[in-house]
Amino acid sequence: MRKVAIIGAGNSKFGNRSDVNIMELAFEAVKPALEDAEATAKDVEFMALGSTGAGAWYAELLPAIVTAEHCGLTGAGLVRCEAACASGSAAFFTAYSAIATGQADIAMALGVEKMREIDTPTTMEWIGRAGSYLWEFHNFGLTFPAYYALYATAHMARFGTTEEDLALVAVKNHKYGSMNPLAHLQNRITVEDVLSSMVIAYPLKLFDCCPITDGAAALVLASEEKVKELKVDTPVWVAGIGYASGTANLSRRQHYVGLEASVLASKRAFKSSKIKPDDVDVAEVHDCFTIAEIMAYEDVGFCKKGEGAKLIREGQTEIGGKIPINLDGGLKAKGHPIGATGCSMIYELTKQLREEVERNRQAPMKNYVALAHNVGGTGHYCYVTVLKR
Amino acid sequence: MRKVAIIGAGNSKFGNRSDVNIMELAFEAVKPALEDAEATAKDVEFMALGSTGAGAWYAELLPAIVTAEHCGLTGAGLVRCEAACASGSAAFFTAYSAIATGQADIAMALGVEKMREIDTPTTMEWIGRAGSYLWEFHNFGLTFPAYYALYATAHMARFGTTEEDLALVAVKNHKYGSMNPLAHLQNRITVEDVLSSMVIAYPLKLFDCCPITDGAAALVLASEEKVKELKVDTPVWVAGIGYASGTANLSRRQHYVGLEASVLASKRAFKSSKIKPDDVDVAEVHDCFTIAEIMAYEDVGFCKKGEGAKLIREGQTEIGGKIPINLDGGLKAKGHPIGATGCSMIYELTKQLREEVERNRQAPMKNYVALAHNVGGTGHYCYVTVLKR
Amino acid sequence: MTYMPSLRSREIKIAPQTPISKISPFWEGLKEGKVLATKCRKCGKLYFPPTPDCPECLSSEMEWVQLSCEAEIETFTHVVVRPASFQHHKPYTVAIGKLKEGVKVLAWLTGFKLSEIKVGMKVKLAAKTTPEGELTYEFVPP
Amino acid sequence: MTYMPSLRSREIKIAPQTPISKISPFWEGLKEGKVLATKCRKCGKLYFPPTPDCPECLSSEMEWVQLSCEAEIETFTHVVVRPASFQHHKPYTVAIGKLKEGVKVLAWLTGFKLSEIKVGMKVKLAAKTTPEGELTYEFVPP
Ligand SMILES: [Zn+2]
Ligand SMILES: [Zn+2]
Repeated sequence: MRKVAIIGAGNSKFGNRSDVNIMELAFEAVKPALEDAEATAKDVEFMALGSTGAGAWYAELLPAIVTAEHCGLTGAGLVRCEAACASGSAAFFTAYSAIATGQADIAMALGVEKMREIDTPTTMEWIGRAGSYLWEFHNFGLTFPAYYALYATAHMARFGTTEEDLALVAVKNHKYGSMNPLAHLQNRITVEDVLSSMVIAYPLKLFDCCPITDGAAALVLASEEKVKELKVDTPVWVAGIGYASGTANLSRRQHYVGLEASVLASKRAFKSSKIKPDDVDVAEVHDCFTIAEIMAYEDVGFCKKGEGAKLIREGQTEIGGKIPINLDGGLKAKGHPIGATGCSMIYELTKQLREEVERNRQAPMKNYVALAHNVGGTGHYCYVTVLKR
Repeated sequence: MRKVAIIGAGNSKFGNRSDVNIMELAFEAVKPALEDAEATAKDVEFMALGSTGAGAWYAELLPAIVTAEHCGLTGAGLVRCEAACASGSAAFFTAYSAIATGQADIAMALGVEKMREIDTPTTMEWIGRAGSYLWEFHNFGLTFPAYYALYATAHMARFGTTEEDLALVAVKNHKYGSMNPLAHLQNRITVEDVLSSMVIAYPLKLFDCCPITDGAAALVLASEEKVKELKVDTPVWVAGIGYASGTANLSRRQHYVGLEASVLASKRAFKSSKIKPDDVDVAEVHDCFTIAEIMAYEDVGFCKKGEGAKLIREGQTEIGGKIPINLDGGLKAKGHPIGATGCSMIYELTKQLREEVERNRQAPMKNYVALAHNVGGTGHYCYVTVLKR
Repeated sequence: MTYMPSLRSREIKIAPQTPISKISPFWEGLKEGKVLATKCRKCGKLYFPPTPDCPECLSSEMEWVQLSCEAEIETFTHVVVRPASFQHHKPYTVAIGKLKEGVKVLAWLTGFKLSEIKVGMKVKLAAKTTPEGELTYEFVPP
Repeated sequence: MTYMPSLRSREIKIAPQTPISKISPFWEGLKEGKVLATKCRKCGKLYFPPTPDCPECLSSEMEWVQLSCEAEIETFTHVVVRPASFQHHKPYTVAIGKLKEGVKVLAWLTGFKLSEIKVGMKVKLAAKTTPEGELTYEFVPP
């Protein structure tokens, strides 16, 4: 297996992007990623695209094809990867593998999603179907916040996690979002704002939920030989990738206080990268809802099961704490364009490892190790990617 | 890069499968594939699924997740791969890569599609959108037969290929389909049947078109170490995979007498496998429409550009000819469950290489080399997989 | 927000017909007021949702068994913001309950005020036919 | 065929609004009877369909240019079996024509009997407003 590095990264402005179609939005990530890599579109031999809304949230049915045409990538091997909200990480894994096997020297992972071309109830309908349509949506109308709310209720009952604890996650992520010019939500909020926001699915309220966001992110990957040949200054190496899955039906899960797929994928990522949770300088974890971030702390191994709330209460996941998390604002404030999120997490970590982010949200680097934890669905998929400069 | 072999293969009955849902259909391929490999579901560390109809042609939005739960694969890393009609080959490539890089020892590629849970005009609508929705469907209502019909018209005008030549492809593929108990269409037909069938999109008629089919196919892949450890009798090795893409808009193509993506993907596959077209004992080529098979002969390199019609006229692509092609009936008669096709092609070639198919449709083996050519959309994607026993 | 020009795509309506041949006894059971699960004849494992194929041992020799309906709530939520096809419903409560046979069921929970619902609470699982004639099942007070 | 029991899924209607801000001059042009393409100011390449970003050199400095409308048919088909949203149309002919500027256009071809249409034939590209008020373009006799 060959070593693989990220040599270029680009990220569009996240938000309500009704000014651009899916191809134009992708271009806003692809162009800066190629420029960052000092490569051209023609250098890309393989491109894996993460997107889930094709044909439904936006009209184009073959997003890999139309974005490739728009960005000059036609000719390259193409595939669209779907792992629900972890599609971007799955695309990254696929592009990574194409290089690691020696089949390509330069590849791209592109995540792109348009979520605001249809109305919100229809979006809720689509996302609610992501699990077991037949047994958990058809008769019961579960929504995405509701699936996570089931976890929140159980976590609160078992460990005494409170609605205030959940709110603290939103407050932290909005704080960092306000420092990130790419973020969808850039307003700072208080615990009171969260607690007084409308209930979406008890116990989760509006400000416990990520917004509905359009966005794109792209990464250019290269083999070690290519990194040397191109004399890349600051390659960011892929140290290891872990993956796992959980049952479609939540009723088939063992418990509701954590995601088994996260635990398993994290273990595999740490094993393959020979890195421990303590070595990580900065992490992105999947905070589609506030409870998701608390569970991620525990499932990835930044604390013991049940101690996630303590971590956020003590400020250990802010800059200066034990492990700074979601310094780009996270899904909660940066936004969560489903298929783009995995690539955007890795974009952020690449910039963090290169110490190129806005100064007030730059994590201090000791080992130059970063971790991205990306969940698809409600623990249906999980991909964990470990990077090292 | 580690060597990878196919150690198990399964294929459901193809046809109108209104007796099973997507999970149950997948099970009909997964179970025999695992049994063939003498492996259990728990041995599978990674599974890539090819399917394109999720949420649209069938209600389940996360087919990788629901089929994994149904087949006992939960826990494995999962991803759904979309490359339109080449999704199965893209899934195969992804599962292959997971092993080649050393990240998994046993992986599965599963292709599954339900296409008959919605009405035919809606299916035509969905598939017609696979290209450039904005510029070629929205105002102009192109259908999938129509896209290929544009190629047929140009090929006929340029090379004198006739409607009778196209019909010969259908006649051949129905002949072999009639010998394949898994095939959707098992009736033999004549040139006259084809010519007198109703026009779908001039010059293509009903019998020039593949049927709308439900089906699933699964392959178990393993590393060389694992093949030895399991003492697999007849491993079928992956000799090389080539991939390429074409423009979304047909109006951006150079010509309409062949698919550039097929040419490029084939070249890459031959290069990486160090095999020449002449070495191939048996092939599966993408015959969604009769013209597609003729162009494939030329684009893959079994004959020169413009000589495809000659090849079928002379019977060179039947058993006993230069290069027997689509001995399972092809997409035309076996059927074309979009996301399953790539895996089903490789299923057939695995059985051919192991000399396990029905005697009257077994290709004679000289070099024990086989090739699968799988196009996505109208030359939007192409994957070419070379296998060697 | 400024007006952004856009092109409305051609509308598609989708409503796939999911085959239920292999699990039709489940719906027959609901009609008779029973909630059924499947049990693998080979390895003995009990499944809800019912499945015709055993994920554990890949056998397709299953038998249908009626569930006891005595359940304990493991978790719940109250869905206020609803998807498009549930817009006509009032907000609803969804719970996951563990039956004494060991399997879990996800369904609506009715007959309680939200403030009364607690994790660990005993409830009853009941088959139901909706006013619109649809077959379903729900948790209700014991 | 025997009857197979099935469950009809909840219907979803989809019709995304595709933003066209960056290519709105194209539709403005159609209104004025012009078919416009974009040309890259940096590398000079001409694009149809028009695009705000150059796939060749990745520049977004594009200018709008009017096409001559003189075209030669490269290929064509006649669509008899139509998709759901075109059911109300009669069968239609689609052609790809190459304009003298070198770009190609895919559009409906009207004003000919099917038997009259030949590859290599000269046609005219024309902007059009449909009876329903939709902006489009088509190939017509020269
Ligand atoms: Zn069993
Ligand atoms: Zn240019």
